[in-house]
Amino acid sequence: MADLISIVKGILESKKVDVVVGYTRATSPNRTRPIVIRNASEADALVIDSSCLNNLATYLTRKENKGGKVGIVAKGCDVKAIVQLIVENQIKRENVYIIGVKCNGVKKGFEVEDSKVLSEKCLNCNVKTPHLYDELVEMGSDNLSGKDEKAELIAKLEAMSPQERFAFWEKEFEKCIRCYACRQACPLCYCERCIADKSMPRWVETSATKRGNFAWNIIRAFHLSGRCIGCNECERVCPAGIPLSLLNRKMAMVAKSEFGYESGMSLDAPTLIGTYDVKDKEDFIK
Amino acid sequence: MDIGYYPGCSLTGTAKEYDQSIRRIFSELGVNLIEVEDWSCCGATSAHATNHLLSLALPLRNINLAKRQGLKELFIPCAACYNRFVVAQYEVNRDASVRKEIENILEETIEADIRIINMIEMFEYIGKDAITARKRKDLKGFKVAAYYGCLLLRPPAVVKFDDPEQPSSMEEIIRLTGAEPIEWSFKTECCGASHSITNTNIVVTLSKRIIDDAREMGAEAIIVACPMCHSNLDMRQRNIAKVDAQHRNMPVLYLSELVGISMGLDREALGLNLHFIDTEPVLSRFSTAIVTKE
Amino acid sequence: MGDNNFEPKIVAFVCNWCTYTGADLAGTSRMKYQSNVRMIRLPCTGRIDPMFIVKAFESGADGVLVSGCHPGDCHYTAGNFHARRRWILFRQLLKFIGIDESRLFFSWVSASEGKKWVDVINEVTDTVRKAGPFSDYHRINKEYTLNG
Amino acid sequence: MMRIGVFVCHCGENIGKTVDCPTVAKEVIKLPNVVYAIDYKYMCSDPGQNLIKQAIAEHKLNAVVVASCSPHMHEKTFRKAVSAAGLNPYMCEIANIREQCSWVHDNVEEATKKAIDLIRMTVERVKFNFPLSEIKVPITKKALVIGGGIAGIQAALDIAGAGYKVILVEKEPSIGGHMSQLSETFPTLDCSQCILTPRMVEVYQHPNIKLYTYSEVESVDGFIGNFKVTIRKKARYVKEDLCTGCGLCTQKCPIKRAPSEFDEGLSNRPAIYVPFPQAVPNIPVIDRTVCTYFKTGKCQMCKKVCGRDAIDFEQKDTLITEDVGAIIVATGYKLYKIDKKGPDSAVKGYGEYGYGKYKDVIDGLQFERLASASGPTAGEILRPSDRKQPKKVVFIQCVGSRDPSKGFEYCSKICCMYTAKHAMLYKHKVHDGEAYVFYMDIRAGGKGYEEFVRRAIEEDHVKYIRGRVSKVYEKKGKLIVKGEDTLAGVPVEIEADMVVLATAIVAQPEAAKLAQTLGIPYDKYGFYAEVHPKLRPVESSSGGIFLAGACQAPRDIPESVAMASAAASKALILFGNENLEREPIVAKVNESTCVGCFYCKKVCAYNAIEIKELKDKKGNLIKVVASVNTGLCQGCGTCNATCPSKSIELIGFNDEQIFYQIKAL
Repeated sequence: MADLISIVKGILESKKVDVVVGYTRATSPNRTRPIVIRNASEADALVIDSSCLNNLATYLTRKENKGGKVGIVAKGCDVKAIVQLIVENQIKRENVYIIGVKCNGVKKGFEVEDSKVLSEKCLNCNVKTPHLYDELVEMGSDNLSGKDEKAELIAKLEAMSPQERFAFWEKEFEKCIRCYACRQACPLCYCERCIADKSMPRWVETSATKRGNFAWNIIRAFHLSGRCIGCNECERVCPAGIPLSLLNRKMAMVAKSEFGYESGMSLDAPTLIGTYDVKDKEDFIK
Repeated sequence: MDIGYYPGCSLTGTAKEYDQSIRRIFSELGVNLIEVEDWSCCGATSAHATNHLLSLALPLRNINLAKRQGLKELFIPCAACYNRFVVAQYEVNRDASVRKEIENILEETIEADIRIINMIEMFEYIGKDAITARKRKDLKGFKVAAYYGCLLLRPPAVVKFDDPEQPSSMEEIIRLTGAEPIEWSFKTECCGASHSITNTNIVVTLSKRIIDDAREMGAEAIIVACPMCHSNLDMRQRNIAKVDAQHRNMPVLYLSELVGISMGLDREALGLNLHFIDTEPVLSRFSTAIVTKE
Repeated sequence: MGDNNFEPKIVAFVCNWCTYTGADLAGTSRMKYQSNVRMIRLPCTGRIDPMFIVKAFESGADGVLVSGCHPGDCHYTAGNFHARRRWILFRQLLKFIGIDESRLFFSWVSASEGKKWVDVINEVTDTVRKAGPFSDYHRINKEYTLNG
Repeated sequence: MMRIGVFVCHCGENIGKTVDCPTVAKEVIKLPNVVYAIDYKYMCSDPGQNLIKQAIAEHKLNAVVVASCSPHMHEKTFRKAVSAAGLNPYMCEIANIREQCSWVHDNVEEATKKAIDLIRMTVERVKFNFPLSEIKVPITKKALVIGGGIAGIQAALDIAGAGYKVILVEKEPSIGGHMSQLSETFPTLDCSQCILTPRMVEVYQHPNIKLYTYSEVESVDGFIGNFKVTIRKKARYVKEDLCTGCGLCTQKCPIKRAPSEFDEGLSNRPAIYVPFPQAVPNIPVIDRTVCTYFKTGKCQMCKKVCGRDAIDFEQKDTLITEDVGAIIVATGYKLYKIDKKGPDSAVKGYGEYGYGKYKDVIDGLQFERLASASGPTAGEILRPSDRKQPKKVVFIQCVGSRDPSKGFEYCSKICCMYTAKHAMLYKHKVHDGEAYVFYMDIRAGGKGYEEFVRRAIEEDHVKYIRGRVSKVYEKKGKLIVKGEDTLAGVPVEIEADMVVLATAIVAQPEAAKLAQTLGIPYDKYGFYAEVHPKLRPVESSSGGIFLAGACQAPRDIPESVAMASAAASKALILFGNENLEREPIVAKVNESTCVGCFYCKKVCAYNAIEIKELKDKKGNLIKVVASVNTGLCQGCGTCNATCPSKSIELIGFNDEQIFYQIKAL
């Protein structure tokens, strides 16, 4: 398996790509941050380890990148986002050079101290080796482990009465300050003008009222239904600490159980919304 | 294999041989019939004509007993009992208010999801291969008429068993024994059972037509799966002979007896000695052989 | 639940070709049903946006009904199939958030099913009436957050 | 500044009785932007419409809400009135306070409150209406007729006669349909084939008609005026251009015993066959399910004897596309086959009549073949089992019809007449025979129909017994028919030699599938639905698709022919226009916010979404966006609901209109 830095240097020098998006060490040694490499000489700054949390696919749809060829360092989960972006006509396969990372899981959150807690998104990972790549590099293992608290919470919520669930979400959504960091970090929130910013009519109230917050969080979760690839970036970046992944995961579970569908897995599979089966379940329709 | 068993009153009296032959052949086939403890009347005789709620409460009481015994299937050989049980199940599953009323009467909740199995279904359930495997005597050349009567097939929307006008499932079981079912027109005709006591003349007329047609079409015996059919066709032949000097006796066998004969079982053990019409004239050619399991 | 005089506010989003025509038929046949439902006519169930449902609750609805052509009968070939898939997802999402089957209803009512429309309306109205005012949503419609 | 007028119609008592219209008018004038409100007895009447026109002028209204009956009733009327007063017609909206308010509620207070709510919601909506103009679409002046029975033949000849091209598609090897199987027709007893075959030949020779037999409609795209139809031409294994119809192949074919479809199984045909001598086209077809060559790879007798080398075992199905402007569906009916019901058949009844079990229990079409001079018995009435002349025949009506418990609820309509005809034909041919008819009621509405039935009873002495038959069984070579004479109140038993069942008329087994291909509604039995049972009986609810004959409901020949001519005239009315004016309810893309995810394209059933590249002045690509082909868009709005950023909206039902309508709840 080739070395990450030499691969990046190679593709930049051979002009296979114009830029490479990857990770570099942040100020704290236990953290990484995204970096854009334009020249082969800058490639030495790249690192790959279990603190590479970010889903860099979100940079692929940035305006400044459009048209150019981009190399990207991508874990399996990130590749799912790339696949989904290709399926949704946002990027072209030939314009992205995927440096896939064989990943053994990343750390939960950015800790200043060295942590051994595995991120929740890695617990049920089915793409430790990415399912689509141009080059493959290895990350190495830190023997991380973690507990799936969210799965337990989903089950707990499902067992509640509707009123209790409503109360739970009312409390969570109340924290929302409508900074839209969730939207910004999401690789699949690529709309140029989000429905939340549409003013004629204003479907989603802009100020952080309870009503507006409900509308925003409902529509965010719905627009990601059957599309969200479960990188949990929205939840990670939420300054208010709203457990957004609960909604995304619940909808992924519905997609799986109702339609046997999993997003971001195949370039050829039809999308969930936009297609139908005459046999779709309709036991809830009178 | 354990299966719940509800004999019903006929099988302890007039249709004793039906019960006897069933217990004999299923023990031979390795089926353990578990009788419902403390079973009571199903209401087939008069309840369904006099009190609708009672007619539903009675079978449902027995279903609840069976459920409590942990039974998942309930084999009911008597077609009349079978009919009452499936009708009761149908009614409470269809109408929540009826269910509530019955629950008030029984003072317990109803769990009507037990599977009710009639005589023919029972053979289908244990598998045709099992029956063939136990066959000791081929009844080849024995021409019989399969008679379904009314209760096994009607009302079709409720019992959901075979074609109500042109049924064929009993014939398939008969063929396993080697016997040859004839094609005839009175498989589902009324034998007049409801008037058996009150207006015997009607029964005589109706039963005669059935027996006559079976004979005309070449049958040597009539096969039934219902104690009511049996008592009418078997017992009333004496009355038929009174009005029709030409009448010749036609043996009437239970399906279980026929299968028992093909298994080579003892005729007395099958209860064949309890019939009004002697079965020996048609059965003597399949010589007796006693096979004991014990 | 509480108020005996409670009359629910219900919105129905219906397609023009089947359910709206079916509802017209109920009228032409002089059938009677409860008066709580306010209809909004759309060309097709395919046009019924999940945002409509959210907006209806924001506007004080206690219940929402969505109704269109039976599968295979869509005037626009497949609008109802796309709608159905959308509803499967959206309904589960709302349920998870605490908006359950006593608030949100779906039906297929064809142009000839005037009677069914009457039954659906009465059933929906009774269910919502029994569930009471959607006080949870009414409350969030009024309250500001700490940050708002 | 929006100036809205609200017009509240009493519709006589229809609305006025339950909705307090004057109060409604007084309440709605308080609504913002409503500058005028009035109630009136009949808003759709001339004075009512004038009221609207005057108010528009006097109060400088720029939008109108009419609270009246369903928009399906009078939306067009009021939009026209508004237009006459100089307003754009699409500035008028209807609040339905009749069908969905006054007629369905009893309580005046509740209905009045609801009416005010509905008007308020409509007022809020109309504030976001804007002027629209109709879309013009060119019309393809060519028709597709599906089904080559008498209805399809008539429709094709009418349209072709008016000078337009017609594509006629028939799934069987020959046109003619059920009418070609009939012996004589009621009530005149003229020979069916004698009147039909000239029409069939005319179709074949007509320069404006293109005939596809042994073909089926595979798919239909597009819309009124502009359909694109794909036709599957099934492999005949005979080259139509070479075959002369000499018939040598059919004579030499060693397979002789395949049941003849045309004779309803009463005779046999070879593996290569022409369904009947007068078939159009007179070109055989190979039934590959029985052909020795297809089964074993050997034989090829037909190929050997064909002087023109017209046999082609390698022939494949071909797909043909045709552009048409109108479609006439004339796919006809089938008879309910008691013995051939599938496990999922909705109808299970009538096994007790022994059809399929006793050879001499036959259905109506089989009797037609027995009575037909071209039939298997050359018109002699001989029963199928032993080819003897039956001396006693029982006809049983309503087998499956008018029977909600075992059959269908509807009346099959033609059986009373054809049973009378059958009994009559039988009596004419077997003078010493006895004919019995079991009936429920005799339904002989039609010109000369009642007289015809009377003739059967009075002149031909057919014995009519009012009552149902409970069972038919065989005894000593006789069919015993057990039934009841309800007029005499006695059970009856007839020893018959043959029994003829008037089995129910049912929809074609593939009717629902074709309906879904065409996008037209059908009822629970599979009969196609007309838009209006009285006033628009031959139009489906899909524009440009018309119905003729028994595919819509049981129909006799004169009715089928009348429907066919009516459907043809509907197509011709369409063809009389150069362009079609369509409602401007189409989707529109906001190119500045569209990100080109094309979910709209995925959900569009009409392929109306196209990919458009936005370029700057130098020709550099800025971005790729969706674009709507307004000729194809049908205005369902599924794209609008699917678009996450709402960058595509349905004009006429756009987000703002619906948003404010909901908000006004």
